[in-house]
Amino acid sequence: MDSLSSQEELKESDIEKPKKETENLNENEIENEIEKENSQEKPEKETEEQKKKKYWDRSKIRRMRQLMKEKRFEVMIQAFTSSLKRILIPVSITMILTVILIKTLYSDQTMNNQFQDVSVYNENSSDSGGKKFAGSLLNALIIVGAIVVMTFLIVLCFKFGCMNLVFAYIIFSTFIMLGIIGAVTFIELLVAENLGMDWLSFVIFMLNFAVVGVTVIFWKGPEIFNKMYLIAVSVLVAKVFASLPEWTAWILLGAIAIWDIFAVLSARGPLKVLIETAQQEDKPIAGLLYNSSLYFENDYDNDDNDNDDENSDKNHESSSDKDHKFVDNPYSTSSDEDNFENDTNQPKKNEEIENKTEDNNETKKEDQDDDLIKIPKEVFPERKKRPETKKPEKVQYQYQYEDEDEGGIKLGLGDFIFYSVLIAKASLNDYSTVFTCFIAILTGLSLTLFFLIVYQKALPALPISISFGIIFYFLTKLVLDPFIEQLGNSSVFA
Amino acid sequence: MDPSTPLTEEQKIKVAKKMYIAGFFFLPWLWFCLAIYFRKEKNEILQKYVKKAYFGFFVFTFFLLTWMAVFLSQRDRWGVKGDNLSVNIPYGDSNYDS
Amino acid sequence: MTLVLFFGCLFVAFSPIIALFIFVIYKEAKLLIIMLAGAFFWLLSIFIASILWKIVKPLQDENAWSIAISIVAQEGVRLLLYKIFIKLEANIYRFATKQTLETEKSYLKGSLACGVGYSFAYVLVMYGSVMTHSTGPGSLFTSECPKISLFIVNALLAHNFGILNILWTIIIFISFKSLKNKKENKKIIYIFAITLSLASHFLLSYLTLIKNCKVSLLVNYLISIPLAIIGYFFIKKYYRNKKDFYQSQINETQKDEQTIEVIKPQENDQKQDLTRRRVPNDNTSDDEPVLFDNDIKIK
Amino acid sequence: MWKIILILLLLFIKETQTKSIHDTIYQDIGGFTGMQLLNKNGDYGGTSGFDPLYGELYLIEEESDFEKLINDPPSKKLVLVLNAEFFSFSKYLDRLPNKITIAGVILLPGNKPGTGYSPEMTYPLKASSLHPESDYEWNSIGNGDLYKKYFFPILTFPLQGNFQFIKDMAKQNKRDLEFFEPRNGAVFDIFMQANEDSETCLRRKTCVPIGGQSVWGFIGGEYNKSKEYIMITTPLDTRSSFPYLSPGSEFPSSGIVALLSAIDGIISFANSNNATEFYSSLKRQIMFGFWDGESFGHIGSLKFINDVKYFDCKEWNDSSHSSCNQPFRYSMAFKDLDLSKLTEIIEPNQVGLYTGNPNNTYQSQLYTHYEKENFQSLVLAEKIMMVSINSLKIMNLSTVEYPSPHTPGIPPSSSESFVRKIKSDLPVVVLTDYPSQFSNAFYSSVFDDIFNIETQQIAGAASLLLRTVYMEATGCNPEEIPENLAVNETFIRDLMFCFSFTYYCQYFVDILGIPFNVPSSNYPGLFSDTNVPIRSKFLHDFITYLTLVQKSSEFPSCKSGYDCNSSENCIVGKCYPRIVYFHPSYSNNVEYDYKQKEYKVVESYFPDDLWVESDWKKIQIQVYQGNSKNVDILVFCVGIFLILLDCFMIKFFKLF
Repeated sequence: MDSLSSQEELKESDIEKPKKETENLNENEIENEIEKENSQEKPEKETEEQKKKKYWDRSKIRRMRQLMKEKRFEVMIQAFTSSLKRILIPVSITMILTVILIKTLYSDQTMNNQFQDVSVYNENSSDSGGKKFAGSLLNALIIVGAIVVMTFLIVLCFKFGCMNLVFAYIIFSTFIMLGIIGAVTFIELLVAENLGMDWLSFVIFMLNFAVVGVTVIFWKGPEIFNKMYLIAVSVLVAKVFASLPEWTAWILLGAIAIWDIFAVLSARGPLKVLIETAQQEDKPIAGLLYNSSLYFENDYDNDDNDNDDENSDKNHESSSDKDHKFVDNPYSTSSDEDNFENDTNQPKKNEEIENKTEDNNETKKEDQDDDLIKIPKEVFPERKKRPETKKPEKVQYQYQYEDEDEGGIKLGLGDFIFYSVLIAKASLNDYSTVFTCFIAILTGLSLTLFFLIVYQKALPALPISISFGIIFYFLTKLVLDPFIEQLGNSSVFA
Repeated sequence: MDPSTPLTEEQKIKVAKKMYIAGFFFLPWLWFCLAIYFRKEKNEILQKYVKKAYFGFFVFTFFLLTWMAVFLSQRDRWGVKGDNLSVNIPYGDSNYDS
Repeated sequence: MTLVLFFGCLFVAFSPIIALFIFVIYKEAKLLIIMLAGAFFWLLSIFIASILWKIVKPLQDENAWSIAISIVAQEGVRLLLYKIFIKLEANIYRFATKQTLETEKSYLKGSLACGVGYSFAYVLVMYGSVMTHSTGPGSLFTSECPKISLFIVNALLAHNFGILNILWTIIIFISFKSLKNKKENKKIIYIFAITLSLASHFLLSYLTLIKNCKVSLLVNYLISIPLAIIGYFFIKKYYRNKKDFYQSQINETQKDEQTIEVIKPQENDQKQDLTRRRVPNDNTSDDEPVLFDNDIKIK
Repeated sequence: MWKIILILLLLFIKETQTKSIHDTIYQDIGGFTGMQLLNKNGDYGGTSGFDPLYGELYLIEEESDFEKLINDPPSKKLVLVLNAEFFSFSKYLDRLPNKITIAGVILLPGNKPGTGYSPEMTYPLKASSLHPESDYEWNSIGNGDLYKKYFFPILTFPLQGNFQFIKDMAKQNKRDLEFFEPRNGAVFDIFMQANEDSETCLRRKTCVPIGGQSVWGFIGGEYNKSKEYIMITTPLDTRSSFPYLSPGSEFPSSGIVALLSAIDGIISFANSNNATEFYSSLKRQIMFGFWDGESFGHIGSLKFINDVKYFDCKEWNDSSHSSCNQPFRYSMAFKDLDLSKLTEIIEPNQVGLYTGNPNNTYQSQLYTHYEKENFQSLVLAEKIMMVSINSLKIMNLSTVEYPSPHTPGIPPSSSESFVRKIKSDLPVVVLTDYPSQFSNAFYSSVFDDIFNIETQQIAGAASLLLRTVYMEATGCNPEEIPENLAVNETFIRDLMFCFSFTYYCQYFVDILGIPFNVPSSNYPGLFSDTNVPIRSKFLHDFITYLTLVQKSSEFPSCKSGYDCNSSENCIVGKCYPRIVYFHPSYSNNVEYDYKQKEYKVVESYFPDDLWVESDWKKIQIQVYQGNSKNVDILVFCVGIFLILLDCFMIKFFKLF
């Protein structure tokens, strides 16, 4: 532990404070400093003072560089945490709502499988384990197959440019889902609460619900409505999937997770293909797959939810956005004369710029994708993208400002749905199961995001969370509950 | 297609008009949505729409609620008609108080 | 239990966690995630314990064994959590030239978040699962204490253990960190703190075996209140020390800067104040030599 | 890796299921609850809400408790634990102030209300009686509690049940407790799903018609169309506030047993001589009928008459037209019956109560109720009196008197239906033990139990009936009735035990072969074509057995009904031919539609007010120990305080 330039440190530490101007100022000064120094460098013999001075300057530069790294890392951490917070909250809301719904509907009466007619194997408890496994594996594979086919169809449609078809299909299916599943759920709620209702009001309710839902999701509407409806959609779908029989549901979850890995990571994965084609001939596919990314737009340009945490996020965000101008600077400056940097691949300026534009496209495309988390690369510039020469400030600003509404991390609606399915299945058991699965899923999500930060590429969000969830579910059901039961009955705390 | 993209004034007015007209097809919730969407707007045309939408929403809701109240209280007396009109016939006595 | 009692017990059991969450954790996203990690790791520990309990049949009928397993598992996982946490913390401040008050602060806050997560999971699983079974107006009375409902007793105990878990986590974290620190001269205190926290955990858990609820409650609180106070002052002292330490360093630096100023060649003012802010001070630095080597190598 | 192995291991470990906390808190108590019954005019009886009702137990042992409850009503919900004498709405429960919210009523059996208690009307079944206009009060103490609607469930226990612990729990609440002492309470989860009236609930499929199976046949078995026949009959059922616990020993069990032992007497007399010849020698055949569901508007007898007169089968079961599918009749024997050949009806009804004066040797007393403006009835009553006078030397035969002149005519009884629907001058006599008004203080109430009746009285009635029937059937003079024509008193005592205490008795076990360990209940129950109430089954099998037991060697043996052909019944291991018939007894205003599997309300010649019983999802009554309200509130405040305290500490003693 030492105490070098503590004031300095203290200033760096409170990074959100609007101290940026002065620091930028320092930047420029230091650059001047450096240039001066270079100009001064002559093979002539130096005086003590010159030596000393030189040394001071070096150390100054060095300190600046470290300052940069530090800041960049802090930017990363902040962007990570704030965007993660902005993901965790809606995910938690969705899961909690699902649990409440399931507990209300199926606390006393058992849920009837709503896939009875379509599923090839209807599980009944008398069957042997093997038969159950085989049958439900078949069911799960059929459902996953359907998903796979749909994804490929969408990709094909996209390749051959009949996107309107896809739009029509998606809007229609959303309307049907909100209308029909919503109505069924509503009736189940009425039955569960033993309430009366007449058809007239019922139809009016459902019509309003569905129409406004589609309007808000696909056309125009207040941000808050949009969010609520996206949550509602995932809760409804989760409820339907939760009605699958035990084994089928778990196997389906596993299969979906695996398919997710394939689709996002493998070179031939349809989602990857989708993104790549979208990049090659840049077709606008905004709005595809419900714009689920809308959640995680950085919230400081929507006026609908302005509570404290949003504001704090805003601070994080804006600061980070301010910062990465500040981040790119030192490299551009320092790499002029500091040729001792170990990695030395140096793309041309224009190439670099088109890299960036491509990135923009990419971010634009990828957030339509259903099953992956991604982050705009601008927030965390990769080392190899470092420009060789210092580029004018203008360009930088320009980039930031067009990046601004791309900020944050984007999570597909599919992930929401399948997390909720898992939680719904858990909530058919004890509350302890719900809690453990909840923690498991959130932790898995955070881990995924962490890897995202590390690897800086699009990742599937399901596998880690789902596997955690499944393991925790069975552990809780098999070992934890009896254990806790025994301790709790005799009021023992350990 | 994208709710988040910012709109120009005349686009906003178009949207408001469409939503307002659509609201007449038994869509009070859409009116409410419209009112919330443009509630912060300065433009007085939009403001007019917002006011109208609020008015329509509350009037419609009022009538709907009165109808529901009447139905729920009179359901049993209407006999077969009442049953055919119900989505769900609750068990037991409707005016039960414990 | 009735709804009123339910919420009463809920508030009693979770009050410290709720308060800390609202006033400290929720304000910083980072802490939120650390808390999540804490909860996750506690679950891991209890899973390990219960798996052992399940597999080794003889443990099942004797509560004393169950307690032993679960405590050992919890403390072990707490240590593991510390290891991971310290690594992450180090990574975050890898680029930081030096340890500062801020890093200390964030370390303390982080450990607090860990503790809150840990005790949140603890209370929710140990007490919440009991509470959710108790819908309806009735509540559970044992033959040993026919007057006080078991739910209330458990709520008080849960409140107690919740607070203690937070304290234990923080204390153990800072103690281990200080033990790692070579410059630390009063190591014995930290060793004592660790042993005390472990011992108190064992002691209090075994005291809950007392069937008579009044006695067990009384004893638990009599032991844990002084412990809590000690722990509080321990942490406060630790923080004070650090603060003074850094304060003194700051003063030193300012002195150095004066001296440097004297020998520095005068140039334009702008540069002067620039240098005044940026001037280094080598002899007190730990990692400065490294940079020096680096620098020399490059030359 | 090792973790995975552990998980794999776990999959093979059985789950250790510890007793959940919920089960340790709540303790199920048995007992019989009041049901929600409906008719065309409304719904009666108690129910809990859609959510369970719960409250603290409050014991009412003597008047002072009740006064205390009225004077300072507690603010919390109560479950009243009543001694018998306080179980009366008009007298007690209706007097409670409105601010007392009752969550339920538990009636402790044992001692009975001294003043008597009858929840029926003062003129039971007035609507379907012969004198709908008369304002006479047969049942003067009747307070009509059966026709009340109340929003809390009621519960009681059979005498042999275990209910002492509830009284103890209630006692614990009674002594005034300290601030924090726990209270005992009870949860009632019994939600009756029907509402409005029977037509509504039948339409909504939330109720099922009440009904059972009547039992009828001819003594000896053969029915000769050419011959006239007399009918001895009695109702088979009663009701009470707790339908499935209606011991009804004075009414109807005494009548049933008297009739049954009379039948037994005749059959054994016939068997002692040459049976077939005896039966054929009879001038008039003897028909017997036990009509079920009579307490619900005489639906048993009315259904029978209706079917005999107007029954038409929509879909036959077989070509021989021996049974019908739609509407379902197992046997069509009733179609052969010629009602015009019915000459007279004698009905023993409420004959069990001790009426003679206790000091001298036991002398039972009976009264012959007859229709005032029907001369033939008077003649029949005359004959019965002659019988009793002429056979005084017979042990324990009842002396007979005329009822008081104030009575409008015959009391509520099955015979009324026949008089109303066949011919108004049909000679009818109803034998009872009361001259003017019911001397039974517990008519159709839960207290009408086995301690309410006197076996010798029934024996007297039975032997009088027996001798009268013999005289009427053979047409001999009262003097010529043989001496050895008598009934067996122990037989009557055992049967009374069976019919009004528990079905777990010698005769039922022997005849039915299956031990039903349930307290006897004379509630007809829900109607179903396929299964038969225990009482009816016993009567059917027992009479068949008595008639044919002599010739049992001629019949093939069997294990169950499947071993016999369609016209036979398997009774005590033998396939006996069917000589006694069931007849479904349910409302004439409802028909079961086999296509839609639902009951339909239909028009009928004999309208009645369509009694139905409501459906329910579950019936669960539990007792528990709970905190007093004070403790709940205290803990809540403590919780709030703790949260505030913690916030305060964090804000002001802040560490960092």
